[in-house]
Amino acid sequence: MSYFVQLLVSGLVVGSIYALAALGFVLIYKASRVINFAQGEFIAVGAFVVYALSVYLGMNIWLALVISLLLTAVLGFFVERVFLRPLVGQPIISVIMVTIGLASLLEGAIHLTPFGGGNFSFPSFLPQKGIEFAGISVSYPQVLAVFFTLIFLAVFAWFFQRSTLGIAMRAVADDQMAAMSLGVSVEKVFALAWAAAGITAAAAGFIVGTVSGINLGGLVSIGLRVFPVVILGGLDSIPGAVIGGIAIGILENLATGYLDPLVPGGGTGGVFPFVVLLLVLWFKPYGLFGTEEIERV
Amino acid sequence: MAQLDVENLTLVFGGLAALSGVSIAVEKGELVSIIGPNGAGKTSLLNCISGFYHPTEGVIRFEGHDLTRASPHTATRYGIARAFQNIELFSGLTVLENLLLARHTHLRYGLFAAAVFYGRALSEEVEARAYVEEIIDFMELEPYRKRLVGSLPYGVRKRVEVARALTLGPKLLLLDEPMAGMTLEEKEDMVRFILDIRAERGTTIVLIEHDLGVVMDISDRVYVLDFGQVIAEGTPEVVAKNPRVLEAYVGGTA
Amino acid sequence: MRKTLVTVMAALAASLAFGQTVHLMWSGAITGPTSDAGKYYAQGVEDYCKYANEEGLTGGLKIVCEVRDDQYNNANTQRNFEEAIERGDPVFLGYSTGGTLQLKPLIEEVGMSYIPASYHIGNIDPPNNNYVFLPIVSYSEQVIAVLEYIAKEKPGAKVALAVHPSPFGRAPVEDAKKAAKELGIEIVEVQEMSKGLDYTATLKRFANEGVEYIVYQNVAGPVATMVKDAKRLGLNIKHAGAHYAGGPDLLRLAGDAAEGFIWVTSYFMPGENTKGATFVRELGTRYKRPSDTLESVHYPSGMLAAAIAIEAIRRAHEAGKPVTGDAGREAVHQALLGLTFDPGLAVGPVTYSKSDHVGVDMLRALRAEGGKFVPITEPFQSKLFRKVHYGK
Amino acid sequence: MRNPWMQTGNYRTSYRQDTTIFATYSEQLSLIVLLLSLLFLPMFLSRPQMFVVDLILVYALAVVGLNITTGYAGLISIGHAAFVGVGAYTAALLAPALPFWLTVPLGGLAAAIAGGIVGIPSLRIKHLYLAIATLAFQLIFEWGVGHSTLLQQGGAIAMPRVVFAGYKVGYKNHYYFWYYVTLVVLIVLAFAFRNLLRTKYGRALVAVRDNDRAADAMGMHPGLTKIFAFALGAFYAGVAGGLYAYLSRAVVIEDYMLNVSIELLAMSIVGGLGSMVGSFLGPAFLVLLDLNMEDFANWLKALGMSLPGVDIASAMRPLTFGLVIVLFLVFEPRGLANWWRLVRNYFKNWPFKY
Repeated sequence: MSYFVQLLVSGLVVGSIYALAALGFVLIYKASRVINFAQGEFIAVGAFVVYALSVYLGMNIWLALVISLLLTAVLGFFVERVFLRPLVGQPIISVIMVTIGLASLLEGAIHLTPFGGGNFSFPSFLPQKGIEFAGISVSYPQVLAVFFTLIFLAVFAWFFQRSTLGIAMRAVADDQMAAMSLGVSVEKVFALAWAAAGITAAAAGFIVGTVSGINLGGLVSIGLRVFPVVILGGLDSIPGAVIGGIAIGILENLATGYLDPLVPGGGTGGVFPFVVLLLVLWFKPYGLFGTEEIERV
Repeated sequence: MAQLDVENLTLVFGGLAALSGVSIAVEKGELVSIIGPNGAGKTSLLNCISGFYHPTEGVIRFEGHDLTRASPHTATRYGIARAFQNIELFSGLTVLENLLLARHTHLRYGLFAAAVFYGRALSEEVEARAYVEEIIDFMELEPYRKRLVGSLPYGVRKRVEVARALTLGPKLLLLDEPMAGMTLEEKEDMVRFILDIRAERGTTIVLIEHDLGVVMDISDRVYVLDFGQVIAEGTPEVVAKNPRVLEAYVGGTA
Repeated sequence: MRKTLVTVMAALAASLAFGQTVHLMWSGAITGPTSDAGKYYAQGVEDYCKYANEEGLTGGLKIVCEVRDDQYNNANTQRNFEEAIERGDPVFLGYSTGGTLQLKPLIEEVGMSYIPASYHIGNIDPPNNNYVFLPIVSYSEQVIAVLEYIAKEKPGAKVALAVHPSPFGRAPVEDAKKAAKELGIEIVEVQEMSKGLDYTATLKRFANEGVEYIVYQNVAGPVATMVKDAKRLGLNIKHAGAHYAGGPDLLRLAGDAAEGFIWVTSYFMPGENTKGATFVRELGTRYKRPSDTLESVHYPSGMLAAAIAIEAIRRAHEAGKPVTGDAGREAVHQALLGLTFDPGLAVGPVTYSKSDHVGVDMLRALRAEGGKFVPITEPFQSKLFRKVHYGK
Repeated sequence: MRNPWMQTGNYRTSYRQDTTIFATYSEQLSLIVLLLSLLFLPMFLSRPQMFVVDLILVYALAVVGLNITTGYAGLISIGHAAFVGVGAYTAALLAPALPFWLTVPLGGLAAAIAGGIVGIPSLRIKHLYLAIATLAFQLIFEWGVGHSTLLQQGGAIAMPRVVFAGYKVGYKNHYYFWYYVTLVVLIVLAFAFRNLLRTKYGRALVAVRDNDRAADAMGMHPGLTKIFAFALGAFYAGVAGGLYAYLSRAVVIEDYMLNVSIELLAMSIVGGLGSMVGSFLGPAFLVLLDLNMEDFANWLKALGMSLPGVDIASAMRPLTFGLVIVLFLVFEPRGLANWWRLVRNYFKNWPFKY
């Protein structure tokens, strides 16, 4: 029993990292219907900025994090302006491909720094021991991950419910034309969504970095794991991203815990979410919380 | 039994009834119009007949086949063709290709013949082309034959829409506001086409139209829909005198 | 016309002054998967090559080393290899397991000696195994050596293998299973582990199954995370790994959690006071490599591969044989087949023969203590490996 | 009297004539010239160069397939490399027993079946959701191969040398032999698809892309048409995979992973989606770009322009790859094929300007 509970708890904490990464993804989709294949690269940029600031410049890690959040926000904003804006109104595949091109571009840029290859890790700022409760154990970085997810969720909830800009974003997400006719600047909203996505990506990068070290390939691969999460939660639902993230985290852990011993070689944790993804697509194409697109003739 | 029998059709969208208990019957070779205010459920009715929507309750029968749950391509294969209100052409293709697409179900050659483009594929394609050219002549679309549909003016696109439905070689033609947004001259052309279709091809036609003048002029019979229900039915003269129709149209002030 | 003549004369003069030019190509992953090793390996090849030319270790030849990033893409490796054949290179430095296994038939047909960075035993197993040479002992031997050490430390131990999800990771699994049977230890599970954020589930399961040792055939990243998780969970499990699983990278990533990690490799440690380690340090400083290069175990690995190739070329040349083209390939292959020398870069001499395509046959077990790997055995050879793998 | 060599437009007098692909004599002539030059191309190339050309041809075949699925039928596939892989693995498994002219098409068939299966979700989902389903298929394929002992768990399955009509292929003529084989296959399959495009099959693909509701109303089953599009595209990919297996002498999982899928997509975008010419131009452009970037970076390095700890070649290649994709999408969404069209139209009307 404690084994099962431990799997649930670990799944929950890992899932909240996925949720964090998925939040930015969903924000972009919600505002502009763009699927961002460069989310993993954003995550990497965020982590490397923190590393560079804290190790090369000896900055306090929290300060480094704040600066990294700001920088990736600017990067997101800039990316939207330069790469996405010219493609408004183009077919979906163009927009998907531009984010794929962007991913490659960012990766090349990272290779121009010393971070292209190799493993790095942040200066340790959290105890290694972990927290133990009734035989269930979680590490401090994982606690931090849950904490971060909660904070971002709260901030976004507040932002969308209360602030004018957030309401404008919701309006744009609901109906672009109508929002435009009400004087909402759709362009501003798109750029803002990308900036916000940059922030969540950097936060995710920071967490991943503290949990498992910094390596370009590893960070970028988080970008892929976002897909089952957002399909399960619904591409355009913020609570969906969080619940989807946690669900996928738990499923991954349960697969590793119970399926792996049955499969020679194991490693089912990585592929199981994608099987779930296909099932979700078949039985509930718009995810648990996504908005259904109704076609009118 | 009528060619098209729609019995007691009810269509509910998220608790809202778009149609409730609609029954209509259309005889072979008839030209029947469906009129009614905006939101009365006219297009929903057409969507049900052509298979795009599936009714919550009721039965649709066409020439004795039950098409209640049929998908659009099944309906098409039974001989029901449809021209859409909001033009649904293949905008990246030429007029010619749009019309050739409508011959899809009539082409029987296999994949291999198609890949070498010889024998059956070639002869059937030429045959299809001849058929399409006939329709192009009929609908007077010659100048636009190889133009991309997306680049054509609105009135012409509407005409292509009807031409494409006709190319399917239907027994029943559903026309959803084929004259909406047209100039007077274009409207007159379209009326002429519709009458010619019936006269020369004997196709049964169900027409949704807002222009009451046109409807009263050319229809054999008229159904009037309001709030998803049939409120009147009969020859144009009879319907025109029905007080409920007047009420629905003028909005209760009569 | 005069101008061309002058150029031709100049070129002739240059070639006389430097002697004959021989090209040596390395094709590996400076980017893409496993680039965390490839990056330093490439630098090792590059630097040793410069050094050999400058110090006259080339027997008067000018050896031009070319380092290519194939991005772990086999088509790129194949193209680079073809270019080397076409140019008449006598020997080729390769990298990945996939690339080497794919090229084996071609390597055999062409008769070009091939030194990969992958120590997959399949590289030198039949068929088509005459021209592939491993610089150090294979993964299978490494893992079996680890198991031997464990069997000595804890007879009858329960072991789990955590391998990389690729041919590289799966390479030693079969041999390890057989060896475990011989050694009387039990392999409870073989798990494929890729980049993950949390291994609690796997570790807890191992613990429930009574696993006492986890043996890694993997890269440092996932190993570090797993080691950290195990420490946090307070599990009483020891960790051990083959060449690519451990090393300074692991220490940097896992910190204190790596304490006690048992590792086998044929290379020296950066801080060690041996001739080889000092040499690596000096060379790195000479070519202004950053400290992470100096600390990486992949840097001397690249140097060793280059050293073997250059030594074989030199010997063929000094024996008066051609060192380029078809004849050069054959001459260098012959030189490699009889090559025994000690460049001092690893814990034993390089010894090749017709039946032995493993260069350095020795390895050492090391243990992470106080933030660095400390040797806990003298250089040794796995006793069981030959029996298990070749049945003799 | 009109002169067919000088005509600047179409003068067709029957419906049958109007279905031809190459209408004017000059078009036919330029095609023949192109084919002849391709026939004699190997005489001027070294073996490594030949390998690059072979690769371009194989990629072109795979990209024609991707263009069928994504360009013509509008179904974004992020799992195309997996179809190539199905073809390659099928060929590898059959190669010990069957000659290559059977294993390669059988590889195509196996891939077509896989394509049909992957296409099944299109009965229910569309657009982005479908794209993500193909991504899932790619990852599940990789995992499946890695766990299959039959497929060496992703390690190498060696391909035998072939003998064709008494002609033995060794390493010296390897790339030349496969050049001609690939060329013939490519030409035949490209023509086959060009033919399909002027029949109901080709029109149906474009119809579901442009407007699948209207396609439904035309009497075609949109879901089945999409499955057909996946299967047909996968068939081309599978044939490419079989050829690639022989070309590379062994089948290894790394050649069929997600990054290859993305490369194929990039090739089709740069070439021009939904264009036959683009399917050839895109692969050629990207393969040659990558090679030249490597040379360029090495040249920079030789000049001493390198940063410590940074490999310029490593940075330049993804950088330019990404940049080319982005620039094409922003400035020339119709790809290289559009440049080709402009050049051709110029000559078609030459010497008249309008």
